[in-house]
Amino acid sequence: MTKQEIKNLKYDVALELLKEISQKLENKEISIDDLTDQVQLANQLADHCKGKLKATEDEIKKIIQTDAPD
Amino acid sequence: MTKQEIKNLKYDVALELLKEISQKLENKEISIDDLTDQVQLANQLADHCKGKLKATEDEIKKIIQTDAPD
Amino acid sequence: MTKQEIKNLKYDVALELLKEISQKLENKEISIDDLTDQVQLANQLADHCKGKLKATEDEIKKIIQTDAPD
Amino acid sequence: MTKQEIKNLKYDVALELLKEISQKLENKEISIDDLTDQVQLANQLADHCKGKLKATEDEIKKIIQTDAPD
Amino acid sequence: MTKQEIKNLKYDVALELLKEISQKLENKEISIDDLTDQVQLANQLADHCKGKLKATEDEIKKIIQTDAPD
Amino acid sequence: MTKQEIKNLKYDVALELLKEISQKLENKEISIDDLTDQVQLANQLADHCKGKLKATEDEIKKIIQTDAPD
Amino acid sequence: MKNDTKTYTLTQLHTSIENWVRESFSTKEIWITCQIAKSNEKNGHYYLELVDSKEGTRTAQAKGMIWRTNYGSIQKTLQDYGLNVSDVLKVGLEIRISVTVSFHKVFGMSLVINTVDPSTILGDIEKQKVATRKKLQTEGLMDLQSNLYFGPINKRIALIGSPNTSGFEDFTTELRKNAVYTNFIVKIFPVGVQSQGAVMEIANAINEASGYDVDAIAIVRGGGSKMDLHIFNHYTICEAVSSCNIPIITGIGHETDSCLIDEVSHASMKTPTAAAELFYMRIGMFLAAISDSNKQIQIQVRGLLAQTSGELQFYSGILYARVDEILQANKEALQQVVQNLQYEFNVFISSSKERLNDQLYYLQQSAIDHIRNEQSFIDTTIGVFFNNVHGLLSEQAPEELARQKDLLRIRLSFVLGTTRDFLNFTRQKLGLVDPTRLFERGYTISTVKGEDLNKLNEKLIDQELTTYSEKYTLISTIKAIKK
Repeated sequence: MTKQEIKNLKYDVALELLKEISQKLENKEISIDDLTDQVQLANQLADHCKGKLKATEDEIKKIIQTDAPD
Repeated sequence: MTKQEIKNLKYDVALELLKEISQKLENKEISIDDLTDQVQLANQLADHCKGKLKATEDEIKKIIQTDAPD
Repeated sequence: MTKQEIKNLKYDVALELLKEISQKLENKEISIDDLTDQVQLANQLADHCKGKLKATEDEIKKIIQTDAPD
Repeated sequence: MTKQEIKNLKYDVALELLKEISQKLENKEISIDDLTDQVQLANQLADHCKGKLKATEDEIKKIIQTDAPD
Repeated sequence: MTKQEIKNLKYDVALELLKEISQKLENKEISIDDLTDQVQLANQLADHCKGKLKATEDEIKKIIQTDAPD
Repeated sequence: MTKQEIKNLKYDVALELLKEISQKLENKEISIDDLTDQVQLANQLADHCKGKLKATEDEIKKIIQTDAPD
Repeated sequence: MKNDTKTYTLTQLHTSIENWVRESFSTKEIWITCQIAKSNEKNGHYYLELVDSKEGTRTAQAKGMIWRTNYGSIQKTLQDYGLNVSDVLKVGLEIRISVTVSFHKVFGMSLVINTVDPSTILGDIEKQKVATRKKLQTEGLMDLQSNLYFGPINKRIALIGSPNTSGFEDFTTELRKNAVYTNFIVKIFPVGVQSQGAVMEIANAINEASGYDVDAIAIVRGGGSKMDLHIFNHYTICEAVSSCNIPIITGIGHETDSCLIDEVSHASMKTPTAAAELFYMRIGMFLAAISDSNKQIQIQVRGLLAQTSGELQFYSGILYARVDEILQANKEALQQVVQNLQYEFNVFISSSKERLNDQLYYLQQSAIDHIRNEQSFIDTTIGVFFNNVHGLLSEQAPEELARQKDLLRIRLSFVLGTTRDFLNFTRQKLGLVDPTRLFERGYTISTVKGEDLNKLNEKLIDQELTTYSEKYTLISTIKAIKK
């Protein structure tokens, strides 16, 4: 999964993928060979989610603020 | 829902929609992805309702005032 | 209720309608959407009643005045 | 009550009716719708009574006057 | 009481009736409706009494005159 | 299997070979004559795996550490 | 029954009684009181049935009689008291009489009446008179007539009497033929003063006469016995006289006592003639009194009339004054009613206006309140909503994310740990089977034909056994096996 692909992910999908990786780990479904990549991916997904949250908050703040003087 | 569509909403319908959104949020039925849109909509609905209220109040006041000198 | 219909109302009926609207308002049975119309109607009913009162008063004055020089 | 009916009333009955109207008014037993009619009636009754008094006075004067030269 | 009936009344009876009417009037026991009739009757009674007196006077005069040469 | 060949092995493949040898040893399927060679190979494979594991662990630590201050 | 007892004939017996009665009673005069039960006159003789009774039961009865020969003397005695025999011998009357007892062989005993005591009868009449007078007094009827005005000139006279009787004739004749005044107008109300219904007739005549335009009423009767005149003591007649508002003059001829009618009437004269005299004499006296001067007459007449007409004027005056007052009072009352009505109308209208205004104001306030409520509701709803949104973004979602990352880390370290452990374990296991290591520690490995001993099933005796050690490889033959 490229960075670009991740960037295009929805928050829910990204969170789901993160959870899947976590689950796979629990189920020992990830090979040590793939482990680094998967952790890398998981990390990127979490970051992506964080970013999304931040962006959403900002947007909402903007919405509320433009509404505020009303 | 376009601004125009909102503008055409009756007060009761708009208030109902607002309540629904609020309820959904409380029930965690709104995804983070949709949150901005829903907040936007809720905000617009509230504005719409308030506007309607204000307009109604103004009209009533006007009616009462024309009535006053009598 | 058209202006004409209101015009044809008896005083007692008009007053009763006025009270009904007042009652409905108190019981929050009137939607904000209908509020202006209802207030408008109430106002028209009140105007109608006032008109009736005024007319009655005038008539009475006329009757009494024609009676006065006696 | 037609004019003719009023005309046929005895003074005492007319005065009683007049008092009744007054009483009804005091007890708010008259609708505004009927008020003009009642006022009209009261006026006619009062006129009738006045007329009766005047007529009685005149007749008595006549009786006394024809008697006067005696 | 017809004129004829009055005519047949004795002076004392007529005077008594006159007194009665007078008494009733004093006690305001006569309705306006009956007033004219009562006054009329009183007047007739008075006339009758007066007539009686007059007749008596005339008779006496006559007696005196027939007696005059005495 | 040369040391170079072992070095190029993926962790999973190396681990599989190791397990196979281990299994054979347990099942006494290895003749005494081959035993020393096989144990030698197994030791090399295990070392290879350990090395891979260590490297992966380090990389992950790095990934997570870069994430940590966040 | 013995035959030797002395026996008489009835005639003998009656003769004996007759003789005894004559001897004992014929010369004796006996006074008795009794009641007359029957009375018959025949050939100038009076035959009576005399009775005595106590509490309604007859206690004695006898025949009584007045002989024609005796009648004259009895009548004479009674006449002195204004009574007649015919009045006295009426059925039901209580009488006191003196009798002689006689016995006749055929007719039995009878009482021959010699004297009748008039005082008993008169006492009866007197008693009734007293009772009636008392009743009239109690009812206030005695003086009504005397208070009536009896003018000097009474030309129109109602005459109550029995035409063709002497008293009646006397009255009318006297009115017509006198030297004073004769121009009377007489209206006659004939009554039969002696008939049974005389009382009602006279009372009715009085009532009827009072309805006529007459100046006075004259009631005349040309005398009669005390009993005859007794009807004029009757209450009904006296009451009719008292109630009459025309002066009544009586002219009832009686020598002694007057009747009650005389007491209640305006004036009573001894005879009809005297009554007639009263009428013309009053006129005569009036004329005489005023005859000296015409002017004087005029003044007096005017004075008299003025007195009468004064009263008339007084009442007429009151009348007109009161009429004015009544009219005025009624006008004021009417005005009051009308004003009150107008006031009530105004109050009604203005209170209606107030109520209407209150209603409308209340309605408008309710509408504004309604809007305000909605506004604050929306504010609250949106406030809560934004709060929730903020909570979601700043707390719930980041926490969830962090939790997932932690979970990942934990699981990762677990995976890495278990992998490391597995590798370590494998290495240890390898160490255990490494022959080099085993030989170093002094262990040896024995095989038969290159096979593990434990896997061999065939007989091992005499088989060649190869044993490996650190330094040597030993070949030997199996001699025995111990289990």
